Amino acid sequence: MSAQKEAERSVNSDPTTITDDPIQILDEDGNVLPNAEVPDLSEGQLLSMYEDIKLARKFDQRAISLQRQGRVATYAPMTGQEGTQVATSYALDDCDWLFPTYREHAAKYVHGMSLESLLQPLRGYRDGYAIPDDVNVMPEYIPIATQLPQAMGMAWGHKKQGRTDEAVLCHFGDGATSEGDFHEGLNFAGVFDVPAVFVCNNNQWAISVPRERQTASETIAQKARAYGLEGVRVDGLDPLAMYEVTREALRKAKNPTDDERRPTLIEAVQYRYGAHTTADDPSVYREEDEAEPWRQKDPLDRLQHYLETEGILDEEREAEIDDRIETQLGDAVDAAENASADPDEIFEHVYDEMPDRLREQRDELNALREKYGDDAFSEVLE
Amino acid sequence: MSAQKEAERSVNSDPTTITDDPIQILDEDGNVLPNAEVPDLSEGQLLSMYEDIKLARKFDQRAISLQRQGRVATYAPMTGQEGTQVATSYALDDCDWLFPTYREHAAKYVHGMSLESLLQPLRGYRDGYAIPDDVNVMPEYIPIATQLPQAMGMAWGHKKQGRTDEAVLCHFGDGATSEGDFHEGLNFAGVFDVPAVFVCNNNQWAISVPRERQTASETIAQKARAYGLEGVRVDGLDPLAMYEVTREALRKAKNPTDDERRPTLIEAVQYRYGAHTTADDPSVYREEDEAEPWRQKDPLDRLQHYLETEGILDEEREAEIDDRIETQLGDAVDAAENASADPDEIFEHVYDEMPDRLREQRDELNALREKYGDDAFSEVLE
Amino acid sequence: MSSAATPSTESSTDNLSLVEAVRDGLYTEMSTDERVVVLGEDVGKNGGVFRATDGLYEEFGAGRVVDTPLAESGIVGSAIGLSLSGMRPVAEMQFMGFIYPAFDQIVSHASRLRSRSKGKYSVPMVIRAPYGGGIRAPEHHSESKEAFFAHEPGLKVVCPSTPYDAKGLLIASIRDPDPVIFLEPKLIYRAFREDVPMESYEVPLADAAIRREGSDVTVYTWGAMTRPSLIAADNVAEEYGVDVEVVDLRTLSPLDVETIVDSFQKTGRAVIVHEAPKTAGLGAEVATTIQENAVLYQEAPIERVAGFDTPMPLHALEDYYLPQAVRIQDQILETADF
Amino acid sequence: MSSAATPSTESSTDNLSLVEAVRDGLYTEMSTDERVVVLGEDVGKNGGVFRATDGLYEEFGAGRVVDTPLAESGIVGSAIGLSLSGMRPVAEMQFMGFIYPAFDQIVSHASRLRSRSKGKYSVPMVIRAPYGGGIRAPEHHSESKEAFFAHEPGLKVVCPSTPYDAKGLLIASIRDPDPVIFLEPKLIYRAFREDVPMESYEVPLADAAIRREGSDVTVYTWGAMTRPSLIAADNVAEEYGVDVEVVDLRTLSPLDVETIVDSFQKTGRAVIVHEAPKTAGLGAEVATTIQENAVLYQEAPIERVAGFDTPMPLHALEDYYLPQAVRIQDQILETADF
Ligand SMILES: Cc1ncc(C[n+]2csc(CCOP(=O)(O)OP(=O)(O)O)c2C)c(N)n1
Ligand SMILES: Cc1ncc(C[n+]2csc(CCOP(=O)(O)OP(=O)(O)O)c2C)c(N)n1
Ligand SMILES: [Mg+2]
Ligand SMILES: [Mg+2]
Repeated sequence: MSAQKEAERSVNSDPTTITDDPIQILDEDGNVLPNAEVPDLSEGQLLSMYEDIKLARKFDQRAISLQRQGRVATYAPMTGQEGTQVATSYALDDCDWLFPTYREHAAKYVHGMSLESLLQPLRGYRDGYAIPDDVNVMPEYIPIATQLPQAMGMAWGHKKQGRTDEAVLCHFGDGATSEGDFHEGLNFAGVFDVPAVFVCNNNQWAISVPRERQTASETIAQKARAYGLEGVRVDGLDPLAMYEVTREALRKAKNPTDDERRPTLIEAVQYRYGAHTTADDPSVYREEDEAEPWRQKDPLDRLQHYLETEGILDEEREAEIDDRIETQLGDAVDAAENASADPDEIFEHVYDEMPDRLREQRDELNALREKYGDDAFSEVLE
Repeated sequence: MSAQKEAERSVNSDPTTITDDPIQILDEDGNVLPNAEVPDLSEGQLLSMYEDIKLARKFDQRAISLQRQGRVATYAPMTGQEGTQVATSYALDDCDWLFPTYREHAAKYVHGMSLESLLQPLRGYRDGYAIPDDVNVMPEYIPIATQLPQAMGMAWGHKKQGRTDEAVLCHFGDGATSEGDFHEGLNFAGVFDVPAVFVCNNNQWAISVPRERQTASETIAQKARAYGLEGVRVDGLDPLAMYEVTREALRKAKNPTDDERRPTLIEAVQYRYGAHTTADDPSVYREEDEAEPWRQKDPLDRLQHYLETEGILDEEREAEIDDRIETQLGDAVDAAENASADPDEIFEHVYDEMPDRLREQRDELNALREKYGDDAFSEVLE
Repeated sequence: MSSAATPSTESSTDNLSLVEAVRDGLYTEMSTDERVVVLGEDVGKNGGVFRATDGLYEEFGAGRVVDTPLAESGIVGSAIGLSLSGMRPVAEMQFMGFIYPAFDQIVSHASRLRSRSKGKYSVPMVIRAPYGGGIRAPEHHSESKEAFFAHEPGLKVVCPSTPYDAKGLLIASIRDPDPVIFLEPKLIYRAFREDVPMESYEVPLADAAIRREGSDVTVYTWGAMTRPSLIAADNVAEEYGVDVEVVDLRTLSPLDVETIVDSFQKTGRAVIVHEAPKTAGLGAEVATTIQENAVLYQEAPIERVAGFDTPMPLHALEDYYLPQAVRIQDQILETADF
Repeated sequence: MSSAATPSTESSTDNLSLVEAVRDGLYTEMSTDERVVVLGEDVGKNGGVFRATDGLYEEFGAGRVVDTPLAESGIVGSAIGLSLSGMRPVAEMQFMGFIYPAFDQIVSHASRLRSRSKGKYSVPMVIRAPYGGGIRAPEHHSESKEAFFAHEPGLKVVCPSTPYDAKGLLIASIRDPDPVIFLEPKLIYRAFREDVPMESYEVPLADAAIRREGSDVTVYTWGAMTRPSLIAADNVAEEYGVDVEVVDLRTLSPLDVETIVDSFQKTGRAVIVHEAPKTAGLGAEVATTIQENAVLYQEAPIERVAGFDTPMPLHALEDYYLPQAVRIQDQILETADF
């Protein structure tokens, strides 16, 4: 091969790229790093961010225990990932939109949904997806990566309507980066330069498949280059760094300078402390102690340490927080357990107007319920 | 933002990447570039490569004219792209596999298919896809990008069977890079490190959509990094460079050194001189003179100049070549025009064994043909 | 419920082919509703590979007539997002055979966002796709798989057979609050012209049309197969005195059960014609619906004249694959004589 | 054609649940045919989210039991390629609701490579997917859309309802020269056990099974709905003396028309039970096939007890959505009394 080619190839083809450590503001113990600047958040905001992360962790424990008691169905825990969830939602303005997966409970809560509404679907009721009108959250996305083109499209619509102050933030996992929809969504985002922020919650696992078997690319952030976009790696267990990076990405999405493109791919480097869902047993496929180094960087502990060091948090406040959380959780569980659903719901909202055939099916079902009683339908089929 | 973050971000996020000129061996006039080494091809091989490129160009003209006369259906011309097609297939060993699109007529021909078989599908007959047993070519892929996961899978199968000397070469266009299957195929290729070479025929257009509107990434080669793979940009109008780069990629696919990964993404920078297909009118969406700079680099002219300069080609040989091409083309057209098909074919090869229902449908059709005659079926429906 | 959709008698009409009527429908809606955007491959400058969006780019600009990257899931997924943002997207799939990469977005999301959110979110949007065979197209360009979409709750499926209906059904589809799969019979894109009102009008997404009244046998069909069905009906009337009613379903989901059953109660005999493969095609649903509702009127087996259970052959044989008048005719006579 | 598949009387049997029988089928084929590879999400170390591949990774290694990236089109597309290279891939889709990203690879390629190449290329491969509702699963985890695949020529569609059949049909599917969509009724993955021969055996992909003989009404069903159908049959026999024949289709494409029609000729009355949405479901094909072939035997409308034309509700209401014995029973009585 010619020297010229040789030279060019080495530029063109260098498969190694970003190996940098993710952006941090707090070190692993919660001390502010030299040269790092903490984000512009009031003491009150910092405190309530802490409270929300703590609430998220307790919610997780409660939901898992409800599941064990058979009171809710399969639940996807978020412990270890609450820092990212809470911080990214703090970075949102109310008018911004959130596209969550099945795991972003805390992100939804912070952006306006009630705790109760998070529990309802787990109890089999749709009410939790009938999101209040002033809350800009989509129902959770379960088919992996399908939310990316949709989030892109909503941001595109906002831009078309001159509503670039309404950005869209879209969550997804490391596994999701393998799906075609990840690619198509980000490629569209690049071409149409839409006000959207794409947050990859790289928790190192897609159920049992580790990040290294998901893709041969060294980082997920570097995938942004395939779309002409900026990719940023952040320590997802550092709530302050997550907040700052997300806030900056949202700023750029809404108000880019001349040489900036609106969309950003954020790789939030995290770890899934627990099981994929309550139906999963991670001991089958990974070592328990793999979590240790990550737990050392725990977002809740780090923020606690930082707030204590800064004199913002003390034992009294902590106790108040714990009390509030307990009450909130208790109330939410009670409310969710009182939910109920009418079989008529099955037929509603399939179309704007119920077609005749659906009406007939509904009426037939109700006639049978009348005739045989509801118990006849709760026969266990298995 | 902290200085540390600032610094890291600028590394992490640099969206600009490869802007280098594509690899060349011949300059635009066909002179060997200083420092470039011509590939190790005999005079005979170089001559026949030239002949095949010329044949491809004439085939294209003939097919277009047959289409104008209504003797074949919609045809996808390749003029301007024959250099890449012929050179990549020259780089293949017989045991290697070729996954072509609807445009790689010359690539298929060079890898063993008859000219006649290229024309048959255009006349509505499947025979051209019933590829001879010793020819390792797949039927053309029309649903864009679907061939990438399949090519990857075949290469994976070869590797599993220890047949890494049988590499797979997969063609696709610049438009194809936007499809999810491009992403999934290359990501799998990276993860499973398979003996495959992916050639993107970036002819600057996907029907009417220019390359710049297809993706915001600066080059297609750089997309390889998202998969941990090597990406190479080549002048697709330089048959010698295309040959050399493909040959090297195939070498690596079959026999990587310790620090090499098998798969390569080659971006062959080209231009579609003509219409997308004979059903397309490019004057609606692009300027005629856009082609000029590309025509200046024409692969046929460049190779001709090179061969003449080297004293390998002279007028006499050129005349011989032209004669052979004329005869070959005439024969192929005659043969293709004599093709015919039995309606029974519709029902064959849907399954290995014809199911009863299909047998009945075939028998019913034949009963009707018997009863009403074949003319009753050729009624023009429009 | 049924109405024989005859062109309105408005003074200002244009004489349009079906594809021109599609274009006119887009033009009309885009002129009056700025939320409407058209997106797809080659729909912009190129005006669509069938010219269905001809001139719209010049008229409405690149912001409303958008050439997208080549990615159907991206097109449909982003159209869902556009719709959620308050726009009214009309996405073009270049051919029905290329809708499959978008299948997940259609069946998992477009169809369900309303019910998933108990009515909070909805995705009014139209996915247009030319469908069907008979134009000597290459492989994968002749798909007719309306049954896939009719089986998915939450979607509407529409298929016009005349220029008048094409415009009116398209406008109704764009205005419809639910996602609509709008299948265009490309075989008859330019087969004939019809006077089409220049102004805006809707053909409701609820009604089948009786294209020909008759009392002996009902032929149920839609889209491109309406014409050979009508030819067959004329032929058997003329040659055998069999009086055929031809029902053009127009909206394939939800079905206009009333019109379907009413006609059958009159004739007691039915032939269903579609070009999709026979097995598990929409014809099966029509036949089953008929006998569920009117078995006591039935005087003969309900038969299907359909595409075979094979992929569409290359074009040398496609005339044997598609239901031709001769096949329809033969079946009508057999059904009439049962 | 029909055969009531009763467990063979071999001495060496295992008492297996349906999901264990699937696993055993994989194990058996992998042991004897080294071309067989299993690929999918979490099928390796994790042994599959339903444990259908439990222990195979340990037994056969990472080269034959492959955890892939999370990409269904990549899984099916690469399985097609593996098959072309001479392997016998068995791809797992984690749930049927996640098969849609692979829809294009399945309907545009797996189904057609044989006919496209006039028989030169073929893609023997199996795509396994747990389907159906009733296990309190989240959204998108309860799909039952067998009709999509039955409508695509070139595919076979198989759906066992017993452990014995699960193993025998799976082995036959792996050995089949054509691509097979193998749908596993996850509702009854662990519902009951049955003696299953340890060695290899095939249940042919051609035959429906008569699960219960009867003379008054035939119930046609498959997969998870076989059990409530049998319960309903027993109930109406006991309480009303109605004698029901239950036909388990087992292979959904191509259909065993002979067994279907034979049974109807005996009973003259039919109820079809499936959990997929009613409209354009496979029940319509069965009903239409029956009346095309045996209308003169028909004594009542052929009725369907099916999922409603709605998305599957969240689990608080799913028991109302799925055909329960009570619904089936009620319909049997109505049909018997018509
Ligand atoms: C299209 C699709 N395929 C498969 C699944 C099953 N599934 C649910 S979660 C999951 C892993 C997702 O991993 P990742 O994207 O990393 O997100 P995480 O669960 O780690 O947050 C899989 C395979 C699905 N929901 N959708
Ligand atoms: C999935 C799919 N969508 C759309 C099409 C229609 N179509 C055929 S060729 C083409 C453009 C392809 O462009 P590119 O990949 O650059 O290849 P080129 O034709 O330039 O060689 C399109 C949109 C298709 N064949 N398949
Ligand atoms: Mg993950
Ligand atoms: Mg191109």
